[in-house]
Amino acid sequence: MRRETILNTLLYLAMPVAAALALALDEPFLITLITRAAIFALAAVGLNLALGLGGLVSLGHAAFFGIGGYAMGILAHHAQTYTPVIDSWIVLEGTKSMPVIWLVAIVSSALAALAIGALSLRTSGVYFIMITLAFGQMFYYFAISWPAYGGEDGLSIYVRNDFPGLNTLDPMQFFALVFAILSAVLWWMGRLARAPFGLALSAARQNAERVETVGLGPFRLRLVAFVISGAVTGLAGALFADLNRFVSPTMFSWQMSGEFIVFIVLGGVGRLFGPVAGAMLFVLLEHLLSPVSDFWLIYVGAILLLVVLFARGGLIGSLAGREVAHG
Amino acid sequence: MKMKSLVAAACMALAGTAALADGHGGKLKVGMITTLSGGGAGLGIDVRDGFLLAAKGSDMLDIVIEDDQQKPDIAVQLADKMIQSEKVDVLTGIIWSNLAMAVVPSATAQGKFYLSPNAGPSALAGQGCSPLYFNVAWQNDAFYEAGGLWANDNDIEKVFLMAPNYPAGIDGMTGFKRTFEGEIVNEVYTKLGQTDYAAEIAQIRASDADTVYFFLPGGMGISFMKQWAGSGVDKNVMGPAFSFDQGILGAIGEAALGVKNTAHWAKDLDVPGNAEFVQAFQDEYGRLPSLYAAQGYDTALLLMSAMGKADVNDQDAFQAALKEADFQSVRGDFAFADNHHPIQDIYMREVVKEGDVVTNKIIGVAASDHSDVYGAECKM
Amino acid sequence: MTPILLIEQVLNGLQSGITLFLMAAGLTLIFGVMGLINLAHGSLYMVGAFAAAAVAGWTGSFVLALGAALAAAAAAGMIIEMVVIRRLYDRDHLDQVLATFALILIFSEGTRWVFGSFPLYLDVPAALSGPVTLPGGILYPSYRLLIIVIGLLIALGLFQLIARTRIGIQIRAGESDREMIAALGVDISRLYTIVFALGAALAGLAGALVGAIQSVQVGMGEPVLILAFVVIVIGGIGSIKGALVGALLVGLTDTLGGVLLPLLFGLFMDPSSATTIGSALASMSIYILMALVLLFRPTGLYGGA
Amino acid sequence: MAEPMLHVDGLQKAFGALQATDGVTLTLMPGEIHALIGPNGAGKSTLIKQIAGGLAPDAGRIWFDGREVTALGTPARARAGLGRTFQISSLAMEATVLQNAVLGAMGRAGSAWRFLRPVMRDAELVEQAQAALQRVGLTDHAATRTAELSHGQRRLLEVAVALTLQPKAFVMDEPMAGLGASGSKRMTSFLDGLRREAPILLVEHDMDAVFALADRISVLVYGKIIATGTADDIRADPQVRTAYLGEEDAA
Repeated sequence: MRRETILNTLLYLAMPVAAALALALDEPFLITLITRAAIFALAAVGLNLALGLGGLVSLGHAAFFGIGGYAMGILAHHAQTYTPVIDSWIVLEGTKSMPVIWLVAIVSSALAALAIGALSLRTSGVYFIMITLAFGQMFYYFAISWPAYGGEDGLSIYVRNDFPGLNTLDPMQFFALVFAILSAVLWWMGRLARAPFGLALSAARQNAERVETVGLGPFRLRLVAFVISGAVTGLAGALFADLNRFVSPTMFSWQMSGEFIVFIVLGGVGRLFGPVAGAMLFVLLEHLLSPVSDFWLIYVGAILLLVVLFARGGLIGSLAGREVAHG
Repeated sequence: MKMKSLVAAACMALAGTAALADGHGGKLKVGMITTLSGGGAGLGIDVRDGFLLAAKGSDMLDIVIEDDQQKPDIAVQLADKMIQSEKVDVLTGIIWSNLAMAVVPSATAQGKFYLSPNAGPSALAGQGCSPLYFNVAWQNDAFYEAGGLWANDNDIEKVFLMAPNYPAGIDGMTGFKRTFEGEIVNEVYTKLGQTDYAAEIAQIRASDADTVYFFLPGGMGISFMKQWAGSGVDKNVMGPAFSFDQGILGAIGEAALGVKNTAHWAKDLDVPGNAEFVQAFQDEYGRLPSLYAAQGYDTALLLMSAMGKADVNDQDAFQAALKEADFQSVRGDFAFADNHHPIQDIYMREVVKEGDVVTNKIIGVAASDHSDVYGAECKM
Repeated sequence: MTPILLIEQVLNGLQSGITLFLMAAGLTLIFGVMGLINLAHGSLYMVGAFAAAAVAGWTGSFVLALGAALAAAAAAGMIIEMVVIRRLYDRDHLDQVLATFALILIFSEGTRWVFGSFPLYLDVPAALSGPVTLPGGILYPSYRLLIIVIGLLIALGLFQLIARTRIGIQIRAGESDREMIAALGVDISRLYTIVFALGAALAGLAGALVGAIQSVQVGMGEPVLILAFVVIVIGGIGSIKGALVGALLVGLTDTLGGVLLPLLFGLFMDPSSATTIGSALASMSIYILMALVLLFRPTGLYGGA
Repeated sequence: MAEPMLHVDGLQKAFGALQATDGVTLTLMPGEIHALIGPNGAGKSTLIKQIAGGLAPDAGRIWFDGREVTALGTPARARAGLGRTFQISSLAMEATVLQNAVLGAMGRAGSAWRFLRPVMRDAELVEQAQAALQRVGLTDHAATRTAELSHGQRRLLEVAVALTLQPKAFVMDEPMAGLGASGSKRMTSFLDGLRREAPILLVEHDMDAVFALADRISVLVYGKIIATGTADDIRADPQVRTAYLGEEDAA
């Protein structure tokens, strides 16, 4: 086994093992913390498809995270107050069922990604970064000033939504659910990178002309990647909202988009488990540093700067060697 | 109400995991979640310092303090941590309404007391009220309603309203309109975080209003007041205290002179204990206390007063003890209405210059024994 | 709405556009010459404002405060260029985004550590504190007029600097062909430091000018940074002219959108929902403008192919 | 006479005041190698880009395999059967040699829209890719990272990727560059055989190769074709001698 494979296995197992330990020690909050890391990892795994494989540095993925969150918030809010979501020629009821909410979150964030991607992917490089950032802000301001769903106050959902056969309010069971989703998405992303689509997308990142010359359109490849990427991040948003039983416009903030990129780079760009390692490390830092000082974000900034400047390849790169896996 | 049963279900489900909290031996464990970093840190730091000042020298309280970074998701996470891991008895500290809405319902559903030292969203005063939730500051509308009442009594007829386009802003203006009997010539809702008010000031200048009534928290209010002073428009300016508190006046300077603002406290308020509080705060921290510091101080006093009467593990008894509000508030007379929100006097303050310091001075009472209008919807 | 009010609003739009230009010019210059995307540009704006507030508080002189803002921002710019940014030129944009994101955290929390969490006091000088009467009887704050004038002068100066001076020739050479300037015998690392410091100084000046009529507080730079990005995307990256046109467009759209959209919706809606919906749309107006420009000119109005 | 496989008619392209392509008309007939030569800066690369679809002409039309492709982009022309190699290697450098070839095979099958099965386990695609690698002699390097290939090997890989597409015509931009004497010779004989499969529009600086291979030669100077004919015609053309070969002789 290659070192990266061993490391990935360890990282993958770290979460359920830590959660089980926390359960044994009766520290349910630690399970919540691990769940949070797993959800952030999922969001960043989504972004990593566009960023790592496709080379599309999106600084606006918080838009999809937020849309996923609001899909949960709006549906559950209506179910909670027994009012229909739409009540005109068609009547649409709210729901507390997680699978339905997930589906809505995935579809709506995919549609948003389609629209944003179709516009942004006409450009590349720095333009793309700035434009995705600007579109993210657009959603942020809209969410704040649109009064119907709480505006800046956000929406509180008093109890977690339902999943058949589970008590989702139990931290361990909710973690298991999130972990199962993360595992499924990781599995798929691993396959995707090696599937024809993954090869073409990665080739388009390395050399767009090459891909065109064999008859494939880089724009469409990137757009599809962006849409899948947005949908996965949207699903993470719905889970995050359920974790907190709360959704607010901060999910749309550009700092959120920045943090997703931070997870990927901390862990290692272009590696399947990079976002997982990065999200775990970030949540750990946040947990350990914030009690140390009111100005703990300075340390986070410094660590980040050192990683970017001197530890290229991130955590996994430093531990498993620089070579990025292929095939 | 169906909501109630949902909350009850949540309570039962979470109670299973949030292990029993007891055995502190006369001590009470307080979890304070407040904003200590980022742009809004000034408010959280004052609440914390006021609270710690009151608790100083007493060994009754075991206080855990965490920074929510003004982010709702962090606040929720910290609340989970304090309830599940730290096993606190009482939560407090949150500054912002949106964070309070994220934390309070689930904290009370998990059987924890929550004492609000600042935010008072209407939902928690009305339908969403809880026996375990006590607001020691104000319901969000209080200062605005008092502003409207004061305007009625002081020959103010035509008012131009302005607030950021977000719930606290819209609620505030609604509160003013609830009591004000004159004419509202225009209402403008600006972008949250807006820093340039030239366009709004031009609109105000062009209107025939005699008074501008606005709520612009933090930096927004600072920007507006500086630009207002430069515009040369001559109209009365009124607002709630949030835009004119000590920390903010320092940044606005003389541009704020003459502005009227409503508050339940001022450092010159002549009630027992207030002068001592102001002095002690200055001695301890080397700065003037703000309204937030006063609220933090009162919150700790209230908590310690209840501890003398009941054990926190006896929820009904402790709740009754809190409800009595048997403590010497630096605001003077203080009582809880049935929805556990304050009944208190709201004063009108004017910004004046004392020596080199721009500060507030009380000029009258805007509303006596004021309480909020949402209590009727509260069924507990 | 009266014509006078409309003219006043147009002036307001111009003034906000001009301040945006000061931010965007530095950003676009730095990108054009070094190919670097700098998220920490907003932090330099904040540094300028804090330096001005500190010096104004100390000396009471607004002119000294502006000088301090320029000097502090330029110095901060030079330091981060030499310590951090310089290592990023041959990195991809992702690394640049990350490293400058880290710089924002360090600058913001560092400033809070030094100056505390409350906003600082900085006011316009007494001589400029009132309004002036413009032709047509328009009352307009004299300080805002000053900002418009200073901004236009700086724009003019920048165009001259780039068109006429030696350093301008080097900058233009650097934009078109990086290897060429090395071949010309120019000390590239010195040129880069100078350009970065120049961009930083412009941002610092903008921060100080605006800080006098807004709030000098931690985090004041990021909203402006994002607006400056929108400006650059609209104007075309690397083009100073594009930055000027884009900044004015954004300034006018933002100001007039906020005033006119609620009025527009008021024509066919009840006043309170017109206000909320109009305001909600107004907050998105510049992004819609950006999307429209992109549809027709993906590289911005003055961007190269 | 048979229909031309590629027909370019009256192509115009200007960059500002510079007329890079000035009324170019040329054909590529089935089974032939048509070489395009000209001094540096004559506009060969600009012309090739327009033919391949990467650059839109200002005026003029292009037919390929009997249908007009002027308005189509590079991918569409590639799918129509136009195989292209680049002057400067244009490959996915981090991918392996085999992966680059498989990418070509995917293009031919039009099958990028599959999201689950690993592409390297698709026997048919891999087989096509291996076959192409074998024809250019890169089989031993199939698992090598492309960035580690020599310049000459990259040229061969370019050709192999074009082969996987099984195109109806090739457009090759200096396939001999950087190959060295023996490599050049091997490439020459390879291309010689390839013309039976599909005609080749060949841009090349190596005059020995051009004169050895080309059925027809067109000479491009300042964006204009000043002569078209067999190798002997071109050698004899006085205009060409002064404009182009004259320089070569002097050198």
